[in-house]
Amino acid sequence: MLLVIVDTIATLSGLGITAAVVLYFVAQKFKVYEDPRIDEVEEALPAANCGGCGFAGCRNFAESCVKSESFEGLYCPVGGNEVMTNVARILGREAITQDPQVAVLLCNGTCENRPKTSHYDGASTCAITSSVYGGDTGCQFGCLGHGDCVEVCDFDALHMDPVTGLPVVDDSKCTACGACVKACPKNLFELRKRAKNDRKIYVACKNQDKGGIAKKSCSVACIGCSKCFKVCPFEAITMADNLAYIDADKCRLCRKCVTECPTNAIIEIGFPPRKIKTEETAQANPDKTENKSDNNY
Amino acid sequence: MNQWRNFIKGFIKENPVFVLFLGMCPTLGTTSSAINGIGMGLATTFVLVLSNVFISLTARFIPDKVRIPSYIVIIASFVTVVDLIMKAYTNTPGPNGEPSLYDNLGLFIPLIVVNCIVLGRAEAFASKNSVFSSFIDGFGIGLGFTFALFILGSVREILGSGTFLYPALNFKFIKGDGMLAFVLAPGAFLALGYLIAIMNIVKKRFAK
Amino acid sequence: MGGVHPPENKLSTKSNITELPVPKAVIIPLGQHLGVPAKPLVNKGDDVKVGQLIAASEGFVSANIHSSVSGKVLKIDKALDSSGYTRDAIFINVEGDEWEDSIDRSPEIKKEISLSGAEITKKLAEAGIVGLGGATFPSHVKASVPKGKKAEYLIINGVECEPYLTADHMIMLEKPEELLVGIEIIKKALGVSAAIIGIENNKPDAIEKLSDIAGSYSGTTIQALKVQYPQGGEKQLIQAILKREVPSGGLPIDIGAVVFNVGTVYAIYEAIQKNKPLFERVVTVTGKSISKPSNFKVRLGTQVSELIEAAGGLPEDTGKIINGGPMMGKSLASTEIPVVKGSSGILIIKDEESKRKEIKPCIRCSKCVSVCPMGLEPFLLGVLGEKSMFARLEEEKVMDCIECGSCSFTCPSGRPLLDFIRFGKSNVGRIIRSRKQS
Amino acid sequence: MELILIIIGAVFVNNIVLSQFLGICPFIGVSGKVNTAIGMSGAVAFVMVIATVVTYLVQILLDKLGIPFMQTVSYILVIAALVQLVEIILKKVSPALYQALGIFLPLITTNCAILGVAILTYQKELDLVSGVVFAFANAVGFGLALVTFSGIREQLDLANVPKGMKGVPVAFIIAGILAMAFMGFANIV
Amino acid sequence: MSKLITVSPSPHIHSGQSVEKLMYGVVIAMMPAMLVSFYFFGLGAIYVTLLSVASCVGFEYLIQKFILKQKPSITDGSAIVTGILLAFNLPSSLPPFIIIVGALLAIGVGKMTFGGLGNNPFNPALVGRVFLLLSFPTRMTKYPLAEGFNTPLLIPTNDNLDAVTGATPLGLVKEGLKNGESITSIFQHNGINYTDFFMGSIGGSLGEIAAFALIIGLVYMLIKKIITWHIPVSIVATIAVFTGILWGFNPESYADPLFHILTGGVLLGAIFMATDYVTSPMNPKGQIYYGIGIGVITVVIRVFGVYPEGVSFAILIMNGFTPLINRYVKPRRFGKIS
Amino acid sequence: MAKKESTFLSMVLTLFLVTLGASAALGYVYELTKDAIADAESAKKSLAVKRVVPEFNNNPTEEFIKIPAETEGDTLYFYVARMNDDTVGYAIETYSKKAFGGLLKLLVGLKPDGTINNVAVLEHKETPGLGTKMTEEKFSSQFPDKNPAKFILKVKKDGGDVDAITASTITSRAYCDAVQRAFSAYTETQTEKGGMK
Repeated sequence: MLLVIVDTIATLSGLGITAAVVLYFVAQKFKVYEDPRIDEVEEALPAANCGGCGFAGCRNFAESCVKSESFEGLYCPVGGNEVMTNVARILGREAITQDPQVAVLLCNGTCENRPKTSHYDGASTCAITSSVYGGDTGCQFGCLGHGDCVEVCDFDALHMDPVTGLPVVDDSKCTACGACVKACPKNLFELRKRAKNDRKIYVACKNQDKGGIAKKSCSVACIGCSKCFKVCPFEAITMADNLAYIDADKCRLCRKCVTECPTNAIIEIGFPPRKIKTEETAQANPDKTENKSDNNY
Repeated sequence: MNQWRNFIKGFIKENPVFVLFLGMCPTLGTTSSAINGIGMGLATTFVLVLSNVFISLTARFIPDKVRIPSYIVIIASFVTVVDLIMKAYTNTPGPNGEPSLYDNLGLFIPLIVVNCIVLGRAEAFASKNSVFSSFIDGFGIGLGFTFALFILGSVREILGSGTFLYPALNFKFIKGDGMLAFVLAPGAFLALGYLIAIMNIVKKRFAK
Repeated sequence: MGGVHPPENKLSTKSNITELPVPKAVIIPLGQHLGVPAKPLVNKGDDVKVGQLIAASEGFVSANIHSSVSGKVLKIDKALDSSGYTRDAIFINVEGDEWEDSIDRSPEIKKEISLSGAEITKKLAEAGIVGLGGATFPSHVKASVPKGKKAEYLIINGVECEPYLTADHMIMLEKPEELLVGIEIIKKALGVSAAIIGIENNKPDAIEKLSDIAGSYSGTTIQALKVQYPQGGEKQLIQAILKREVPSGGLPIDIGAVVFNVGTVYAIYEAIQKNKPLFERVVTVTGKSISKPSNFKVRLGTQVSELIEAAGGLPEDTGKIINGGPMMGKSLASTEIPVVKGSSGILIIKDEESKRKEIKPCIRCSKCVSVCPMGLEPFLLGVLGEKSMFARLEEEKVMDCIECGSCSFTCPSGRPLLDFIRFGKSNVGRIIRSRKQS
Repeated sequence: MELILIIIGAVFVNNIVLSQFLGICPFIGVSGKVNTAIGMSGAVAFVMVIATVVTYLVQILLDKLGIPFMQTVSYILVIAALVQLVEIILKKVSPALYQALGIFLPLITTNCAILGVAILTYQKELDLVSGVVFAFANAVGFGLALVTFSGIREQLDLANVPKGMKGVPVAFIIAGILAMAFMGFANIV
Repeated sequence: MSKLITVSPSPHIHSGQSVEKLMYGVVIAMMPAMLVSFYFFGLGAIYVTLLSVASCVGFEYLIQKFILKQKPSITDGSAIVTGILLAFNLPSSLPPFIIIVGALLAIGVGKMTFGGLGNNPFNPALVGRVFLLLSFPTRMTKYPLAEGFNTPLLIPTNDNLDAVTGATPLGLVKEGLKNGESITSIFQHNGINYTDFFMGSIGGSLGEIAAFALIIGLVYMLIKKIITWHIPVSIVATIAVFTGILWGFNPESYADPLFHILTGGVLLGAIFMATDYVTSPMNPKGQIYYGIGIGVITVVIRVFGVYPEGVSFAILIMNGFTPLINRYVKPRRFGKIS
Repeated sequence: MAKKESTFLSMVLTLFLVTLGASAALGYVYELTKDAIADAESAKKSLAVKRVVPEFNNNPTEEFIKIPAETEGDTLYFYVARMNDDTVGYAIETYSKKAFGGLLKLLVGLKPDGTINNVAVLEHKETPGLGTKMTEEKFSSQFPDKNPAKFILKVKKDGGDVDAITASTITSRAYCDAVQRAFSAYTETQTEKGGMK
């Protein structure tokens, strides 16, 4: 019995020691240095690999963060400031903070607002449709409604509304990764600063046609009348190519332009109902009027 | 950590076979019957528990560079222990001369050593956690593995030979043959594929 | 290799080329050719004559544009053109029909060529000649052989393999002599002695007529070809006639061939011998439902609606209006679109024929592979395009696709293969360009 | 002749993956792309042959000392050390080969096909030459299954596999059908 | 304009070819062989065919409707083709249960698991067939004697299976060779006769017995351009060459090429199974490699393996290789710079 | 927990200690189970013998006769079973090479008068579902209590008395061949030695 145990020990220990010695020298001789911080940074990232940062995946972004001196041009839109602060802490640097953003669709050309002028019959993607022609309505700038943006959204934040035929952004899920901005052949998405309660005011139109033509093709088109431009107290509105544009950084959400717009091309979202508006809706909806009057009395 | 949750995770949430896709070789190779599946599962559990406990005890003394070789030697030792024990006590042929459990599991007993579950748990859990947690973890994962093997073994045995837990239950569901393909290699793959698909759905339901 | 044989439906072969009356107003787009749009030389309110240069070439692959009517420039504004988008165009209100004096309007055929090769090329550029087969590649660029290359054969494309279209066929029947002189002109410009006119067997009258005359022009021969779509493609035609293949990514000149379309040759004849810039062309107006399928000589800028009116009016059950042939033409969203240099035909398709089939899953029947004239695998390219796998697409040679549509035409599952291939191609093209830049 | 039978047996009849169930983890894991599959097969072939030779020598030692029960421990120790060694030597000697195979080497330590084949070589009582041939043939069998499999999976990337079946489940179904097809070779040797 | 005009990318016309036309074309091509099977195996053949087609179509409908929640596409004819092909590969003496299991495996596992028509890497009918062959080897290798409508519609029990069934010519040869007999004596012994192979009065699966009926189908499909010649011809040629070599080597222990081609479903496989669109390579060159592969594997299994035939296995294996063939064997690209 | 530094000494020492501990423990366990393993091995064989011959109380696995043949592989083994010194039967390890999957090994139990007591399949490579049916009662029950001297060990097709397995005539033939080989060897030894007592 003793002999067996001795043999056993000798054999295995011999193998073990050989292995250890070899491994030791090997480890010494062929050391490959890789910055351990890359792993740490990668761990701090959301691991969505969406490419919203402009790099090929999270690991690639992490490497760039570690290698570069500053964070210039390095921002993870998905993780936002929180993640960037973490990354900065790992690397012992200051983080660049960026206001959180959200994607908005600059088109309100619903089936109702924008009548069809032809029937498209081809592969159902916006990219292909736009390679054939301007679209199946009179407006060449509006949403084609095939949902290329929905397809590319990794965060389930975009859905097609079957009634309007337009995509709808789910603000709570949108990470402003910018995939939809790239996917839309009509460049209808814009990343805008998130305001309190996700309130926003923007011109939901990209139609560069002259007023008359634009209005003819879509009832809610921006006709470039400049009324909003004139009424804006903060100089947040600029005019170009027959279009008004509201700069989200300057806009104070005063809503003056919204009432001014003759075509309702400016959209306000997330505000409590206005007095004047409630009356309008009340007229449109008699049931509600009754309820309201009950409460009042 | 809640030890009960630590224990139960191996069954559905982190089931090594259905969810993590680890230890596929013995899963497929030893599940021609439910009993074989259980036997393999328990043997693996035994190794898993002991190596988890032992490694959580010694992890702090082992230098990083020789971590993997050391773990492998420890695991291999427990595997050999299991091998010797099974060779001694589960090597009796069945009443009609069927091969013994040890013969059925055959090559897959020494191969427990390269079962990714064992080394995986040692690396990911035991080396960082307390002895008791590691014990529970090993036990839970091991039983989860056994559970998976049992399910797969049962499906294959019922469809393939028309028996269940034979020879413990000597009962035949159908006259004549079962679908032999399920006893053979192809059936193992097919049954496991569909079981994983079903488990995907079950898991989604659990998550909700 | 490959190819399909769609029903020919050449309905307008009995109708001689008739001149369409000058319209009341024309819209002349500034981008009628491959490359950058031309730069307008006239302003609102200017008076112009027929044949007057109104927009100048802007760059190498670009072409001059001449007025097709006489009258007053109404405005320079956006107008919907056959690309499906609004683009800059010159709007002219017609007043009378006053031609530039330099244009020789006499009917007799002028045979001897007084200009030298270099002068011919220069004149082609001035006259704004582009390929009238549809590609609208400026002819003066094609006619100048790049350094280090040598042209051996001039190939004249009289194939007209697209169903329905007959414009080229009619030119061959009615202007054979002019064509052969035109060929001599191009030969001179290219410095080659051999020219081959390729004509498909389904136009025996054209083959006969040209063969009769060709004898008096040395070096010019006629070759009858079996009927096959897309034989009119440059690469396919060279392969059919010379048995040489244009290398992938290369040009015909790489293997010593230059191809001109019949319509272009006629335009070249007129430009060189008659001093007439390109401002009108022959357009086939056809379709099963149209009452008078015709071949018209049309002033560029005339709206499509007027052509259709002249051919008997737009039928009630119109489903699609196509600018070009049914295989490669572009479908139009409106009839208010002007005829441009590349418009070879207007095809009206009935409603019931215009709808695409329901899309079924690919059954991998490989019919698309066997019909692809470029030896590609459309089923694979299609699905790779659909899934935006551009790197694989490039490996699979998507850029070789000539967009002939044989794959979509033949697909039993009704898959929009070419749609996705085109999408993939445009993306791969962009990737390649950006790679070259960096 | 005997060697040929060993090869045919190992490659087709008792294919290591499809009928012996060894090396399933890399079979499922590294079979997404044809190119990776080829790299992995190469790496496995390399290690499998060397491991068989080395374990053969270890076995002689064990037999001499009369301690056969030490087989598992010593084999795995030797294989683990060997894989690392190969990785390093390869890096030094042939960077090109390392580029092609290197990334797969760490995966191989816990590939049960290597240990499995080493033990099978012992159990079948093969001599050194037959053992090497056997190991190589098994590696070829592994590669054959892996590459074929990856081709099918690559094609399925373009197909509309139902959601629940996507990924691993459908991979097992393919393996099942392939195993079924390979049953046709049963008893050829 | 009251109606909107349609706008779409080119091309604007279509050949009119459709999946349905192709599938029903295949069904028509299979008719001669089906009628021959009815003639020789009587009611049994009709029952197997009907049940197989009905269960394939039924499973396709049920799976699409209730599991995948898709619009059922049973009218495209592909399930019918699978059903007939499965029936063609079965003996006419199977209990209904086995046929239904085969259909479930064919449609459920072989086709729907991968996403339905066009996505399956393996020929569904063969998946069903091989599964049955492995699962119920006795049932699947005993064939009723070809006695036409005289055979009563009776599914033999395990006990009288031997009495009312026989083996295929290939099975007889295989057994004879194992027993040490020579080819000549086996042929004499069992009355093996080439006219029977051609006309179909031999034991076997429904669809494999009559060479002439299968060839009629082939000619029909070639004329209608449903398939090309590459696959069938390369398979048959490979088998002829390979078995020819063995036969030349020793005619007493290897049967001659004609025997191999006419028996054991080679023609059925080469004409109807291997040419399945979805699972065969996409270009002529690839198809020829594929055919050669099938031929070689078939002969290897027949001559050296346990299964007397082997076409099914060979096709299934080559189905597995098809994606690789598609990947590496490309059609000749136009203008390829060599 | 702080990880230990990887120094040369610590690495070698750790591996040494680990292997030392492991091997010592293994050696110990081996010693503990050695006897049980040996018992299990021999029990395995005697269990097989037990299945084919009547009850005995000696250890037939230790008491066997070799019937040598030309090659080593063709050797037949006779295990003699005795009950209190009375021979109650022989278990003969026999084989056939005519089976589908090549070698087929059987253990044939004969009573002292040559009647078959029982047959057990030791090793085979037959097709599952076909040849494997030889272990099933329908086929194997044909043999016990038959005397091969009168009962012709051939399938009926070849003019014998054995009902072949459905669709597996070849396996059936091989089975008969193996049993016949055992019986022939038995008769040979009987005539040579005049019985083995």
